[in-house]
Amino acid sequence: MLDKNGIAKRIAKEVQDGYYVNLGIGIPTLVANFVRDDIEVEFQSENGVLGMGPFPFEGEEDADIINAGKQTITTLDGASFFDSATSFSMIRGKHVDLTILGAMEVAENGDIANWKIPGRMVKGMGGAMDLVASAENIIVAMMHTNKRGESKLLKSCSLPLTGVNCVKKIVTNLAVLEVTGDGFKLLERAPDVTVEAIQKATEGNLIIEGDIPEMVI
Amino acid sequence: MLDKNGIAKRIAKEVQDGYYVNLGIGIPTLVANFVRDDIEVEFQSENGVLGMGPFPFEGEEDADIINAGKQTITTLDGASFFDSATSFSMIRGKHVDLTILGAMEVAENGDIANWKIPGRMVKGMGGAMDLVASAENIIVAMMHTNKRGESKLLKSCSLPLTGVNCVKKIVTNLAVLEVTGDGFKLLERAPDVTVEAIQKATEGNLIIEGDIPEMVI
Amino acid sequence: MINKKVDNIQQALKGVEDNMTLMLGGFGLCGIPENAIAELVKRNVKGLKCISNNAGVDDFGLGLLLQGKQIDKMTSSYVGENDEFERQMLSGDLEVELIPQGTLAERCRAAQAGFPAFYTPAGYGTEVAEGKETRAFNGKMYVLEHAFDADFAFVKAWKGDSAGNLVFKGTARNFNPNMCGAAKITVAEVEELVPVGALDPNEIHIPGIFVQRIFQGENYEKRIEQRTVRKRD
Amino acid sequence: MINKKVDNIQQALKGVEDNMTLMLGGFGLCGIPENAIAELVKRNVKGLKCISNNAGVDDFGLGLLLQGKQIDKMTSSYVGENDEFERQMLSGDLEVELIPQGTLAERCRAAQAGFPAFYTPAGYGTEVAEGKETRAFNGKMYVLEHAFDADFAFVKAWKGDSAGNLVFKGTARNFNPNMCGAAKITVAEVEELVPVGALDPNEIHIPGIFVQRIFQGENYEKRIEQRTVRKRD
Repeated sequence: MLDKNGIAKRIAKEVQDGYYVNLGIGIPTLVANFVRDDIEVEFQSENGVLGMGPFPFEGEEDADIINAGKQTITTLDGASFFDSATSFSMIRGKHVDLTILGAMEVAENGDIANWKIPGRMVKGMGGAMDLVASAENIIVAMMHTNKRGESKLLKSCSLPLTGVNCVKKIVTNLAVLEVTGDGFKLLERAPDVTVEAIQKATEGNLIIEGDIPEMVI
Repeated sequence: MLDKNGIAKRIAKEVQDGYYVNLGIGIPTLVANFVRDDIEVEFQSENGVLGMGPFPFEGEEDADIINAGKQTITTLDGASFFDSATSFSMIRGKHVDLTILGAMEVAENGDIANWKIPGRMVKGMGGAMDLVASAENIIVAMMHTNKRGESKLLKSCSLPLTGVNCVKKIVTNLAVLEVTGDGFKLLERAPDVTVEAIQKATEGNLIIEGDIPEMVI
Repeated sequence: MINKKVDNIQQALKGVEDNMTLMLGGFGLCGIPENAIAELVKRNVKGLKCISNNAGVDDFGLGLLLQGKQIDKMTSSYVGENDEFERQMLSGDLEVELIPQGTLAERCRAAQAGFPAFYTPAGYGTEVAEGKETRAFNGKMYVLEHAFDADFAFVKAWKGDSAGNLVFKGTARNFNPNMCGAAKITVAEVEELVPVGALDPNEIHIPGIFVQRIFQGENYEKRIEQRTVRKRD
Repeated sequence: MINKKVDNIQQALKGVEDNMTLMLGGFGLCGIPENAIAELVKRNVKGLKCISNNAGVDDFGLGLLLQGKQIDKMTSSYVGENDEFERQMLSGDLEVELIPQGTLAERCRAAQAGFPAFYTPAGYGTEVAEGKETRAFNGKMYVLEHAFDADFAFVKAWKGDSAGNLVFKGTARNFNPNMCGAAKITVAEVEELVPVGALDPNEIHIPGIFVQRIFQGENYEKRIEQRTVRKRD
């Protein structure tokens, strides 16, 4: 079973040389820490920066340079700043190669719900609806079950949707799964996690073909 | 009767302090020469410059700084360069206060034709269709009649249209006219031109109310 | 050059009245028009409909207007950092319209550029698209969204000149350029008002034609919401 | 940074084939991708569909491709300066689609930004709108126009770096930024290729994400169409 860093590490392996990547808040943010050094990747933040670097050294924070999580950041050589309309041109125009975001629920048809729980204070979708409606390569990073132990991989989402038919891959604490349209195709097991345990934690249709290898992280 | 410079001089009086102005090719270009010195006006060219100045001194031409007529120009302090989409945002978004352009025909409902003569080589509409479809303040600068002596102020245009119901005012070699919807309302006569001569040169409905003053230029 | 400079904040906000629709630039607290917000608080205009990506925090940014119950409606994409906001929303005092961030940006840009409406994929199949026209292009579904219609846009730039030309800094740019010219009157406050001619015409982010009033701002706090740093090795 | 630099013009145009749709930046002869055009002539690719505001003059710019009868169709707003163009158009060898200049710019921008279609007032009530959907918004009529779909965009910038970031100069900017990222592959040629980090991130006109290939151009002629000057007093 993986912890949050483990999920981020596994997802980092999906990041390829030459990719522009948009990382959501939470586990996705951690992915940046685990991307291989020998490939070139640029991180886009939808508030208007491409080529994000690490956090600034103490005392070097600039209130005018933040990421979409409102954190102070730095930029790397070759970075650029732009307005919000241009930022979403990058996203909507499919110039961003990979979007990694968290979810409350994913359905076996690729629907995703991650912005609203009826009855609770709704903070808003931010850029998530633009990202999931546009990206061709969306990976969801999340725990396989919620705090009550209920599956987050469902036949159909119960929460208000963020986007439809859009998630392509899911990496959880238990498994890597591909969203096929027919169901969640199990690709890899987390270390020391059985197929049976994954089956038990998956409400939606789980497709198991042949031997399921254990993840290599 | 006015010559081309006379028409430009009369139109220059329509240019008010604080106006952003787009000038078409031909007589409209001459208007810039006659705008009062004591008002502030900025000229926009749709190829991507605001704050155009005079032509450069010989030897100071810059191939990268031209107007929409492809002429080398200069810029004044406070000028800016921008891309074509932004340029037409200024035009379509009604940020340009006054558009002055030439025409082959204007109809009494404000239709204008100025881009195409069937059977002849068509050069294209350039930015004219965007300008006439968007501007709220369009003045047409043209001769009252064509080379064959036929009126260019018509009941309805015979040539393919550039835009509909858009021309507000016309300044010709004979007169200043307002386009009212009911017809061309005669506002001023050119020096030494009679109302009868204007009537004779106007095919569309000419509205004559009271005494028609002579232009003051 | 046409002069857009006004002498003070009072002139800059001349004509702002109760029940108007205002656009305010900024992402979180980054690049917000601090001076305009302070003056709106001072004038105590009420019933405002605000279009802004976020709603500030309790004691800064648009949170200051919420404290005075000056806002009737917020149109935003994310409003998570504000307890007063939550109270007013749950009590029904505050109407909230949440829309996708890219849609928010483009509805500004559409107003600036004279487009009445556009088709975007964002929100298709979600409650955001309820009651809206949807349509397929090339086998993909899109939602018809409309340009905003606002009375004032308040933006904050880094540098500007009296012709209204603006240059923004870093991610403080965000929605500010898209809101310029997107309302009937655009008011720009700048950290540094420079002489006309000091800005390179090639490096101007927003030409002055999109700005009606400009003034030198004061006392910028530029508060940081999430101060994140790393240790030196 | 992701490296977009290619070593030469041959690599820059790799994959260009007969019958493709190409976007080419420039207004008149100002800001045209001279190197790319020269290589297209050299390769003698045929049946091209070109999207460009103008069609060059007889012996320069796109006129060079017309001379070799390499273009089957031009989509432009103004094509007035070219006798060869006229001959081929009148003989039926060249298909010409004339569209309003603002519509041309926005169809590029729509492709770049992922909008399938937009409503514009330009051309309503004229033959440009024939066969197209029209629609009223707020009592005014608009025409539905669609994003371009092109294989390659060739643009020319002033400065660029190997991350693909671009800065344009003066009115040589024109359609170039709007075409970046508006085709499957965008190829940028620059007068000056500078080291990554040399461009101020605040002053970049086009971020590298919109550019797939970049190279240092050579032998720019930058011909002036209408040399207009005034006398010194």
